[in-house]
Amino acid sequence: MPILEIAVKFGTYAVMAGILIFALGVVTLRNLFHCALCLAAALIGTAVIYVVLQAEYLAAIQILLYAGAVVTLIIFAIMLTEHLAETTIRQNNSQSPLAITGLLGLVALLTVLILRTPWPVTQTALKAKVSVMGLGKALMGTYAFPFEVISIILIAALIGTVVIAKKDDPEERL
Amino acid sequence: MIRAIEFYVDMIFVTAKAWILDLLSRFLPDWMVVLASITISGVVILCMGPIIMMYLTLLERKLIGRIQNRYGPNRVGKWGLLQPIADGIKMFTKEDIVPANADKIVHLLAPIVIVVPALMVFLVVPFGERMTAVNLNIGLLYFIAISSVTVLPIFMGSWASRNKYSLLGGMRTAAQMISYEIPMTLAVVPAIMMSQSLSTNTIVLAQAGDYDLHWFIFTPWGIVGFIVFFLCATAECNRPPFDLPEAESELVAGFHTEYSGMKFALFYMAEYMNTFTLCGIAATLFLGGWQGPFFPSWLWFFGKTFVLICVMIWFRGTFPRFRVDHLMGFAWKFLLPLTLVNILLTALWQFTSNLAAWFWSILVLGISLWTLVKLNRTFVPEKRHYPLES
Amino acid sequence: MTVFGWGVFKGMLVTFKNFATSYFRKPDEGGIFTVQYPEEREKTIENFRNFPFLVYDETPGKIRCVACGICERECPTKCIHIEMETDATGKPARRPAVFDIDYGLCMNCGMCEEVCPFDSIFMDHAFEVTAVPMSVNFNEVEIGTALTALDQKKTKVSAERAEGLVRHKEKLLKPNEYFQRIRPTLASAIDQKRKAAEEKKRAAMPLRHNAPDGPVPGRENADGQTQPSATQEPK
Amino acid sequence: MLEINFGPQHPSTHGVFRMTVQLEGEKICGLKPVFGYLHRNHEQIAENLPYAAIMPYTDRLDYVNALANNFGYAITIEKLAGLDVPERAEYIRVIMAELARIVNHITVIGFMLNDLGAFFTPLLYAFRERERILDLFEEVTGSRLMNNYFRFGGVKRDLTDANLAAIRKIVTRFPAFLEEFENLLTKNEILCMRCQNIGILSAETATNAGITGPVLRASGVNYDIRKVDSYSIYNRFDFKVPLGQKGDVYDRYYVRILEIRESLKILDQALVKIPQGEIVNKKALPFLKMPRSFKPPVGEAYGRVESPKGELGFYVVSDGTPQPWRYHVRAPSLINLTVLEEMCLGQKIADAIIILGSIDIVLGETDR
Repeated sequence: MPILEIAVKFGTYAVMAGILIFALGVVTLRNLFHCALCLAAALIGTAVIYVVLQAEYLAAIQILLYAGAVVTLIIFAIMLTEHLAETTIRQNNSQSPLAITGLLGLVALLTVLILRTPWPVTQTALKAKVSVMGLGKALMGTYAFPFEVISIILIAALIGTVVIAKKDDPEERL
Repeated sequence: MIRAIEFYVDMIFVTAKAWILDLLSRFLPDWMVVLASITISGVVILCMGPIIMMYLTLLERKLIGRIQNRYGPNRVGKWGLLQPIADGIKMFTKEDIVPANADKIVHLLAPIVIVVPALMVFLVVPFGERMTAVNLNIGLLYFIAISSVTVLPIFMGSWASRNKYSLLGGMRTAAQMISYEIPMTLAVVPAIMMSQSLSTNTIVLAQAGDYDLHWFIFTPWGIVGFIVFFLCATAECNRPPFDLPEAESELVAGFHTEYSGMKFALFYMAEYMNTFTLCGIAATLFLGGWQGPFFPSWLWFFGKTFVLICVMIWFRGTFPRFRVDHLMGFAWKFLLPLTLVNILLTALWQFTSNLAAWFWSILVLGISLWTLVKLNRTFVPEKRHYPLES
Repeated sequence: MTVFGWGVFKGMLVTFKNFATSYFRKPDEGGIFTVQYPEEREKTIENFRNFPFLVYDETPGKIRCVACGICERECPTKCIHIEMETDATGKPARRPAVFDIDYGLCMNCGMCEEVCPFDSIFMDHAFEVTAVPMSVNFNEVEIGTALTALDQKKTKVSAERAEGLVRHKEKLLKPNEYFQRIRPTLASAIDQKRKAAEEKKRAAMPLRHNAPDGPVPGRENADGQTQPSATQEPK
Repeated sequence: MLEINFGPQHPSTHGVFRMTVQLEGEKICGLKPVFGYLHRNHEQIAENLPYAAIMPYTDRLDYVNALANNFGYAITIEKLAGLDVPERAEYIRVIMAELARIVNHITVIGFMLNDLGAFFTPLLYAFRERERILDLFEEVTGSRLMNNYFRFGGVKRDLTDANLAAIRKIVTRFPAFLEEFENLLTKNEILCMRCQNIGILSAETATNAGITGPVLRASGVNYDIRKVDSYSIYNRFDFKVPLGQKGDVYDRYYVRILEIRESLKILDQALVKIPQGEIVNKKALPFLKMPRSFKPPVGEAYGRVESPKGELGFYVVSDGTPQPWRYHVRAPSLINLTVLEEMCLGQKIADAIIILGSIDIVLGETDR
C-alpha cells in the first residue's frame, strides 16, 4: 500500500506547515482573540501529528489539556479584561535588535542539536510501545511519590485561587 | 434456528459492509479497498448524524406537546414526519444576517467548528456488536477530550457577534461547561476501573453476563455514577434545567443570538448531536451498550439511547432553570464530592463480597449524601408558614 | 419527606401523568383540547359579539333601520356614518341612504345594539373578516387561483380595496332568518316583542280608517319593487 | 460596568416595558424602568365620551381581567350618582370578579414560571383551566377578554341557570387542578432555590411606596380592600387574607395560590346564596337606552376595588354634563413598579426578570 504511505506523509507535511502558519499567526496578528484561536489551532495540529505517530493517548491528553483547558483559560482572560482586547493593540517592538540576537542564539542551538542526534532514535522510541496500561502502572508504581507531590501542589494552587478570589469581595457569600 | 436468525439480523450491517468491500475488492487495488471501508463508515456517520438530529427535534416537539396536553407538529406529513425537512428548508432559505461590526471570519467559523467535534465523537460510540466505527483503545479518553473542545466554538460565536447578550451567554457557557466536565470525567472513572480498559467496546463486553444482571447500573456505585453522568451530560449539551447559555427569558438566545439561517441550524444540529452521543455513551457505560437478551444488538443500543433522550426531553418539559451561581455550586459543591466518594466505593467494591458490599456502600452513600445536603444549605427549600388573617 | 430530590421527582411524576393520560383522557377533563381550526371548528357561543350588522325583514328593501342616528352618536369609537334618504319630493324618508360601519375602528363593544330603539342593529358572529373583498373567498377557491384573481383586482383599483375595512349598507344588510340562526333566543324574543307591538298598533289602527293592511307609510317603496340587492349571500 | 437594555421587545417583559440595567458581571448595580410605550391617551378620550361609553374602554386597562376594571368604574359612578344595586346584581358582580381574579392569578403564575425557564408547561396547564372560565365569560358577557359587562346600577345580562351550573362545575373541579399545580411547583427544589430570599421587599418600604395587592400581602401587611372597604357585598362572605412573612418572590407566588383558594371559597358561598330578582336598578333603566341623558350631579368621587394586581381606583369629577370633567385611574401596576429597582439591587440578572414577573404588571394599566 505504498500510495497510502505517501498520502499520509504528505498529510503530515501539510499539517506541519499549517502548525507553522498558525504559530506565526499567534505572534503577528493584531486582534488578541484571533491570536488565541491560532494558538488553539496550532495545538490541535500537534495533536494530529501525535496521532500520525500512533501516540493516540498523548494526542487525547494534548487536546484535553491544551485545547480544552489552556486556551479556554486564555480566552477567559481576554473576555474578562475587555478593554485590553477591544482595541487591537499595536506591536511595539522597539527592542528588535535584542530580540534578533536572542533568536539567532536559539537557531544555532537547535541546528547543533538536530545534527548531533542519531536519527534512527524515532525507530527505537517506536519499539518501546508506550501503552496506557504501562503508563498507569509507572505512575502508581515507580513514580508514585512525585505523583503525590504534584497533587499536593495542585491542591495548594486551588486553595490559593479561592483565597485570592475571596479577598476581592469578602461579603460575597461563597 | 432462532439463534441463527438472531445472529444474522444482529450482524446485518457488518455483513452488508463486508459484502460491499469484497464486491469492490474484485476490481479495485487493495489499498483502494481500505480507503473504501473508511469512507463507507465515514459516510454512514456523516449522514446518520444529521438525520438523527432532524428526527430528534421532531421527537422533542412531539413529546413536549404531549406533556402539555397538545399535539406536536402534525401539519407537515402524516404525523408531522416531514416537519424536520420543512425546518431544514426553512433554515436554508432564511436570510443569513451578519451583524455590522461583528468580525466576519470568526462569526463564520464558529458554527463550523462546533459541528466538527459533535460529529467526531460518533467515532467512538459502539452502535452494535462489532459496529464501533474505530475501535480506539483510548475510546473514552478520546470522547472526553473532544467534548472538552466544544467550549471554544461557543466562545467564538459569542465573542464574534459583538452583542452584550451573547457575550454574557458566552461567559456563562464557559463557566458551566468547565465546571460540569470534571464531575462527568470523574463519574466515568468507576466504569473504567471495573472494566479495566478505556475502550468503549471492552467496557460493553465487561457488562455482558447471563440475563444481563451485570450492567454497571445494577451496582450502588453504578447508580450514583449514572445519575451524576446523566446530569453532567444534560449540562454539557446545554439542555434544561441547565440551559443557562441560551436562556430565552434573560439572554434572548445566549451565544447564538446573532445567528440566523444555516449558521443557526448548525449550532442547533451540534446541540442535538451532542445530546445523542452523550446519551449513547451513558447507555454504553452504565446500561450495557448493546447487551440485550433477544433483539439484535444495534436495536438495543438505539432503544436505550432513545429512552435516555426521552428522559432529557422530560426534564425539559418539567424543570425551571438553574441560576448561574446555583449551577456552579451544584457542580463543585455537590456533584464533585459525590463522584469522589463514588470512586472510593468502587475501589472497595472489588474486595468485599456481594451482600456486605451492598450494605456498606449504601450506608456510605447515604451518609455522604446527607452531609452534602446539610453542607449546601442553599439547595434545601425552607419551610414557610402562611398565616391566614381575616 | 425532606429527601433532597423529592419535590423535583414529584414534579416529574405530574408531567409524566399528563403525558400518559393525554393519550386517552377526553378533552374537557384534562385531555388534549386543541381544535384543528380550519378543519374542525368549535361551535360558536350564542352570546358571542363581533362586528355589527343590520337586519331586514323579508326583502332588503324592508330595512328596520330608520336612520335615527342614535347609534351613530352613542358609538364610543365613532365608526358609524348614516345619511337619511330623501324621497322624490325632498321630504326625508325614514330610511338610510348611506349606512357605513368602519370595521377597522369598531371595537365590537355592543353599545349600538343596546341603544337601538328599532331593533335593527345586532352583533354578528362572523369573525373571518378580511380587507380583501369577500368575493375573493379563500377557503373555497384553491389559494393559487384566488391570488391571481386578487392580482386582476389590484390592477383595476376597485372601490372596495381602496376603503379596506369600511362596510357599506349593502354588505351590512342580513336577513332576519340569519339573525334567527345565529342568535335564536334573542331573535325570537325580539320577534315576539315586534309582533305584540304590531298587534297593539293594528288594534289602535281601525279607529282611524280600516284599510286592512295598506302599505305602512315609510315601510315600502311607493311602487313596492325591491331595491336591487347587491348583497351576496354570505357563505 | 456593562449597561444592558432589556428593551421593549424583550421576550420576558410582560408587554412593551424597558429596563436599563447596569451590570457588574452578573450582579445588578443599577436599574431604571422605562415605560410609556403603550400610552393610548385613555383618560383624555374618556373625558370626551358620555359616562356609559367609557365602560368598554375600561376593559382595555388591565386586559388580563377586564371585569375588575368594570367593577371599579361602575362603583365610582354609582357613588357619584347615588345609585344602589339590586341584590342579585351584587351577587353576580362578586361571582364574576372572583372568577376574573382566579384567571389572573393562574396566568401570572404561569408566566412567572415561564420567566424561570419551565418551558411553557405550567403556563399551558394554567391555560387549560383558563379556557373554561373564558368560555363562560364569552357565554355571559359576549366576549372572552373585553367583557364590557357591568352597567351603572347592575349588570348587562342575567346569569341563566345553565351559566350557574357551568360555574359550579368549574369551581368543583378547580381544587384538583390546583393540587396538580402545587405538586409540580411548590416543593420543587429548583423553584425554591431560584425564588426564596430573592427580591425581598420589607413591609415598611412596601407601605411607604404605596404598594398594594398580593405584593404587599406577601410582605406581611394585612391590607385587602375587600376587607378594608368591604365594598359591594363582600362583608357577607367569610374568607381569609393570606399573608407572607419574608416578602420574597416565593411568598408572592404562594400568596397568589392561597388567594385562589380563598376566591374559590367566596364563589362556593355566593353560588349558594344568590337570590332571584332584577339585575339593573329601576332608576338606572332609562339610562341604558339613552346614555346621553345620564347626567350625574356636580361633584367628584373616588371608588376603589381590590383588583388582582392591587388597589385599582377611579377618580371622576363631574360638572353636571353627560361627559366627565376629569377622569383618572389609579393603576396598581404603575405604583408597584416604582419599587422594582430597590428589590433588584445586588441580585443577578436572572433574578431581575423573575422579580419583574412576580410583581405582575400589565402594561395596558401602567401606561393607560
